[in-house]
Amino acid sequence: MELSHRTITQIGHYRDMDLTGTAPDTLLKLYFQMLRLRRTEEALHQEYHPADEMRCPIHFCIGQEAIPAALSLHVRPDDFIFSHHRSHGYYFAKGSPLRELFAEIYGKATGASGGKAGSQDISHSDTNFYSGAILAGAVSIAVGAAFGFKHKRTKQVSISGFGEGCTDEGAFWEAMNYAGKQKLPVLFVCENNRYATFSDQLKRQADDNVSARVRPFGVRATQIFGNDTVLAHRTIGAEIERLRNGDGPALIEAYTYRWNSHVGPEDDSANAYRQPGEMEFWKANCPIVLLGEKLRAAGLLTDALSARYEAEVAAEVAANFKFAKESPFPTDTHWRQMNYADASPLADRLLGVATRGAGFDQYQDEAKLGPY
Amino acid sequence: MELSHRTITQIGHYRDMDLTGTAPDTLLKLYFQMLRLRRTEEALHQEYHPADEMRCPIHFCIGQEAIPAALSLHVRPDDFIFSHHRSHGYYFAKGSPLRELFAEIYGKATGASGGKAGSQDISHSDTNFYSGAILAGAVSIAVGAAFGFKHKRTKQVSISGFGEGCTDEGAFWEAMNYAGKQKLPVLFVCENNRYATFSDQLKRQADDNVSARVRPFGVRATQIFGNDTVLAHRTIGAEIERLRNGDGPALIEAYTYRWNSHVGPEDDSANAYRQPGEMEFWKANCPIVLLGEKLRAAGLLTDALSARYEAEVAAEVAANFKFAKESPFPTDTHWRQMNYADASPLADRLLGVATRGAGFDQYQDEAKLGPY
Amino acid sequence: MSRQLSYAKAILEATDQAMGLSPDVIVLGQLVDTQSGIFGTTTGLVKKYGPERVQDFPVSENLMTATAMGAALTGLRPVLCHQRLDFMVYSLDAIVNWLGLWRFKSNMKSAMPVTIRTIVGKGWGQGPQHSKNLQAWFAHIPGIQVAVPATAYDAKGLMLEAILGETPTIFVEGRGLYSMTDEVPEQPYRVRFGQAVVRREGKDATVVAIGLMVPLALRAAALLDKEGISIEVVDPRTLSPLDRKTICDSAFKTRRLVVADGTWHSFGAAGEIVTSVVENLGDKLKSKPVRVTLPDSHTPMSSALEPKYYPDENDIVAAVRQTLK
Amino acid sequence: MSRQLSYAKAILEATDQAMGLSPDVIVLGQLVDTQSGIFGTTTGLVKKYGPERVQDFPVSENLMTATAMGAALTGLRPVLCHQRLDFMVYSLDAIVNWLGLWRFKSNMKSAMPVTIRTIVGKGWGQGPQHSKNLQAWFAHIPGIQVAVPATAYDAKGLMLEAILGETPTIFVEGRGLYSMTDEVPEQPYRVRFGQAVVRREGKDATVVAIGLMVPLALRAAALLDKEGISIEVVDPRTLSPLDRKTICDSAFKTRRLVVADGTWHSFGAAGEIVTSVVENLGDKLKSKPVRVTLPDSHTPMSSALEPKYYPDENDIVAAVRQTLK
Ligand SMILES: Cc1ncc(C[n+]2csc(CCOP(=O)(O)OP(=O)(O)O)c2C)c(N)n1
Ligand SMILES: Cc1ncc(C[n+]2csc(CCOP(=O)(O)OP(=O)(O)O)c2C)c(N)n1
Ligand SMILES: [Mg+2]
Ligand SMILES: [Mg+2]
Repeated sequence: MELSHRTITQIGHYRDMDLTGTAPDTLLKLYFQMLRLRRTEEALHQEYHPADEMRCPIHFCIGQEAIPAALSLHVRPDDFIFSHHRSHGYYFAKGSPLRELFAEIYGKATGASGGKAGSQDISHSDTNFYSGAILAGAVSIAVGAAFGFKHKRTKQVSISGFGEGCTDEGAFWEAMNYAGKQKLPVLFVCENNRYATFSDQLKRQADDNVSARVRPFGVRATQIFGNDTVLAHRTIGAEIERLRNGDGPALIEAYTYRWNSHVGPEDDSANAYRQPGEMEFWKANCPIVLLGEKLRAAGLLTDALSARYEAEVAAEVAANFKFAKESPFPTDTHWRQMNYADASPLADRLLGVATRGAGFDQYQDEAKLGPY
Repeated sequence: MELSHRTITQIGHYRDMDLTGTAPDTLLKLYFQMLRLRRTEEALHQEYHPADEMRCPIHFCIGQEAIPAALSLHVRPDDFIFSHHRSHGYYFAKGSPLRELFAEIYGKATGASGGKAGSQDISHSDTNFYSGAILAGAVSIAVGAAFGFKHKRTKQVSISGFGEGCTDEGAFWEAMNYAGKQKLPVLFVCENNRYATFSDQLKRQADDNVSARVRPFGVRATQIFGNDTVLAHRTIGAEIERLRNGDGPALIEAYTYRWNSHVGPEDDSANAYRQPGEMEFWKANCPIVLLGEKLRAAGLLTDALSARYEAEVAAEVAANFKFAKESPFPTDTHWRQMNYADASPLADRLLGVATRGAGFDQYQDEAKLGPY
Repeated sequence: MSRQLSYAKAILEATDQAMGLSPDVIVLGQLVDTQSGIFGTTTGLVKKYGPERVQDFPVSENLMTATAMGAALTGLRPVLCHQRLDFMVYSLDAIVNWLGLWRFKSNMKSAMPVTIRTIVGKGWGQGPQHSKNLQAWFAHIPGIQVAVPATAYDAKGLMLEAILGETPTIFVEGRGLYSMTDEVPEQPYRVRFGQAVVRREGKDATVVAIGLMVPLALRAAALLDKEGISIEVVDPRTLSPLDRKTICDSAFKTRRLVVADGTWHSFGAAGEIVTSVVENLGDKLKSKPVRVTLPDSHTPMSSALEPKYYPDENDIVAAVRQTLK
Repeated sequence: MSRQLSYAKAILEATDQAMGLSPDVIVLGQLVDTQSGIFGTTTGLVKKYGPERVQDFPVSENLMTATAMGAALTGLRPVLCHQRLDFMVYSLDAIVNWLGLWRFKSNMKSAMPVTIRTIVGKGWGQGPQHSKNLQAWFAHIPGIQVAVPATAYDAKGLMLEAILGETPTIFVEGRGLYSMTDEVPEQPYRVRFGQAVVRREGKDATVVAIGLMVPLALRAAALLDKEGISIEVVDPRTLSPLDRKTICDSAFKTRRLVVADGTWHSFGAAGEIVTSVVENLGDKLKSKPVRVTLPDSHTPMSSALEPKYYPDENDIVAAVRQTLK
């Protein structure tokens, strides 16, 4: 069955989640990961205005926890994830340190990017996580990383996370064409949440179906109900396995929904872009609730365990806030050094060390140029 | 049946041309138009080096006469054609004056673009013909013209001619997405001649089939054997009719072949990019020969008529050369005026004439700035 | 006579009036048809003129520009909006390879009156992908006009001039200017391109300030005034065409020059202005001209670094002092 | 010792040697794997290093740059080729929104050693879409180096330095320089960025010439020499970083300045250089500096207009005379 936002709300309550074949501890991990991400985002959302210390735009991902949780159990440390502006879920999926996310948002020197990038441009190169706010840009770079993996014959996988809005961009289609032609080990994860800011997919595209469009480009595509975390876990696992075996690329189109405003905690409902009943449908089919129900029915999740999870997560969130708040602000103003690498170790090794003329160190600072 | 360059040469001699339903005088016109274009291009090709006066790159279209001839019988004066770098066929199709094409190539003031643009950037705005060398750029502008026609509720059609290479570009897919979504009256004519310069389509794309890729974007697509001029005429006619009635957009993918080098008369065979037997196949299935055979069999084309056509065309070509060669070179060096419109008649009418300060006329020419 | 309007409202009014004056004026851009309306600069237009004239556009910046170009060929006068200049970079091919040279390569026979509005983000951690200002790039392209209005009055007059004129125009709007108010006549009026304005007369030094730097230069002038230093502030209003005469006249009068431009230092607009002056004045300047710009660095997100990155009135004051040494 | 090599061959040799020195060096671009080999600058590489290291690329300029960026993150050192700078405009988003700021936004932890070669067409009716030179744009972007080699020697040394260095680099190559020969050592060597060179010493005026203008400036110097006028010709070799010291030292010595730059006049590289000099020298110049540039116009195709559009050695001679008046 083809999925579409136009018809998805007719599902009512989603009943197709199938736990068969997924190990109980994996199921609990999926649940825990979603809870962790949800509570983290809720806390940031709540603190944003009262604290007034997170001075950067944040695109929250509350309601979209299934994909990050599912990814987090499959990606290896040497895999790369490239995210769009709505980055927290992917940062989380890559296992990058959350306290450095908090510190980054607070603009602190201890942030993942030293406070230079903020939520929408954050990266953490030690764990191979990158993001950026310009739509489709990071998708293209993800294709390049996959090119590198294929070229070097590693078994690494490049994962690119984005929304359906990004597929409006021509850059996205260049990426599909090349990945498909070259059979690159890249997994495209499209969280189709229907809207780009306040603009309905059907206002921008002939159909709300990205999958049908990528297939003739040589990209395998699967549509899933994006709040079924178990299905997401299974699908992502199978696709990543195929990619590692050279059978790429693949796209997963996960239909899901964003509960909050497009950006920040401000209310954007004045723009009246959501369809009637839609929010209710998606809240009723909250990925955490859907999996929780199943886990409870299967006797895997108890009140006690749930309470333990909540406590664990609350402690982590509190520690992250503490770290962020207590960290120092950056003071660095060596602008040139921040933007240009003056050292060239490889060239030094292969070509010998060549000194530069007097001009080099001084061209920047005209005040030093004298003797005029 | 899906067409593909991989398999098309298996056709051997093409036998599917069907004259049924096409009026005899239309058939003769198609033949004449192809002959005219062929002889024009051959003459330019032959004169290029000996004359040494056509000092600009030219992308010849010998072998690809079917589409221009077919188009030429359907486009109306108020329709627009936007061409890529291989522009002569489309210029011809729009009925733009050929002597101004010759003069343009010779860099003369009487050229369609005053000698400022040359073969690959030529335009003739009086007849609504535009071109340009940057791939996919003119396709996008054609979509904009179609937007204008739809907005103004005219019955005009915007026609965009390009090769399969152009579909590598992301810009092309933005155009497909928007045209498909908005149902714009634009006809995309893809002359699929297999190569972009020396690069095989299958080196750049997962499949040599543009049609399959545009369809899910909401663009109707038809593949045709591009040297069957009668089929091209029928297909283009039907599509343009539908476009005028609001049933757009459409793409026609015409599989054809370029006989000459990518650019200029220089031999590019050292790059060894063509498949064995391919040139022979396409020459044997020359669009002029294919139609000529049928017309002779049907008794429509006689030796006498053929000789008359040749004479007519030879005279036209000679006159065009004469015009080009005798025309004056441009001398204009009013660079500012060439690039900026200083007059603003609409603003003058709607807002009143506002004078400019003394600065305006002088900011350009520092020498005049004085009294320093 | 003294109607005060914000910069954002002035842009809205100019667009509204242009649409009223000519049925060919249309507005395209992501979210132009929403209540938020690009920070209030398009709010209400869709209600007044309908969705055919005020259209949301896919997130396809290159095609958006090309669509406007094709539409212009059919007689329309499109106004495009980009919420951030950074997004518009995708459309540079359409601008530099097509829009800018259309008139030229048609041998002056074909015009594309397209107006491209683009907003430069600043502050609140916009960071490196939401705060670029490439006005110097735009002004380098032949065939394109570039407006850098610093006041609500100019924003309205230049916008009407651009929309109803014949040359394609890029409007660089500082987000930081949106709430500033100015006296703005209600009826439509024109501000011509290529006409700088002296915002404040003075005799000791000339400060040429662009866009957001204009209010800062005026603040710097007020500070220096207290010390008896009298600054002339010149606002070019448009970078292309650039009114070199007014700038040179002022510099000739004061014999000292500071150029304040909130974009990257090297190969930016400030360099062009300094050069334009010394090409004409030569050794008439009494001291070395000074540029006040951003460092050659991308924008840091941290609220601790933003103030170090962006120049303010004190930097202008310091620069003026340097010319007076 | 006196091995002469053409500019094109020097580029080929640098690429070849870089590929030999490091298995991570790869070449991507339309037609790089053909016999023609981008005007001979990649010919033979595919045979020597195989199709995995020398790859044709779809006509997708933006993705090509992004592919190089992603590949660089996995340890590769890609060299990209664009047959015309005009085509590369499609990739500006990848360059200005990603490549240029990658180091910055990763807090200096991540590097993208990508080398982008781009060729500026000139003559034989290239016309407005095949002849642009946007070197001033590139030099305005933080985080990107820009090389403008004028000799085969520099082309080779700068190319090796870029490919094996850590900062992303754009190479602007004048097609008109390709057949010019120079003494080029066989073994690999480096030319560091940010180091201008005095190509000819002189005392009466300094001509700073960029790229293709360097040979023209030397010709102008020879012409003026016959009249006893002695010109110092400075070649910056890289625009970013720009060696302002060598330029200023020369201008301080001669006290007269001409900047010859074959790109658009306004907001171009010439303005930056003039400003860099006067910011430092102030009234030390004995006459007004003069720019020799293209007019602010797109390129005419006609062979009758090309010579009027492109400046030549006579324009440089005239400019020098102006500074001597
Ligand atoms: C090139 C570009 N154009 C416009 C924007 C502005 N913008 C930011 S987020 C967004 C919507 C993105 O929608 P989607 O890709 O579906 O992701 P979602 O926000 O729904 O998760 C837009 C248009 C941008 N970031 N980049
Ligand atoms: C943006 C851009 N990139 C590269 C080129 C160089 N180029 C000129 S023609 C051409 C091949 C075009 O192939 P196709 O679109 O199939 O048309 P054909 O020449 O086969 O008719 C290329 C790559 C260009 N003109 N524009
Ligand atoms: Mg979305
Ligand atoms: Mg082709």
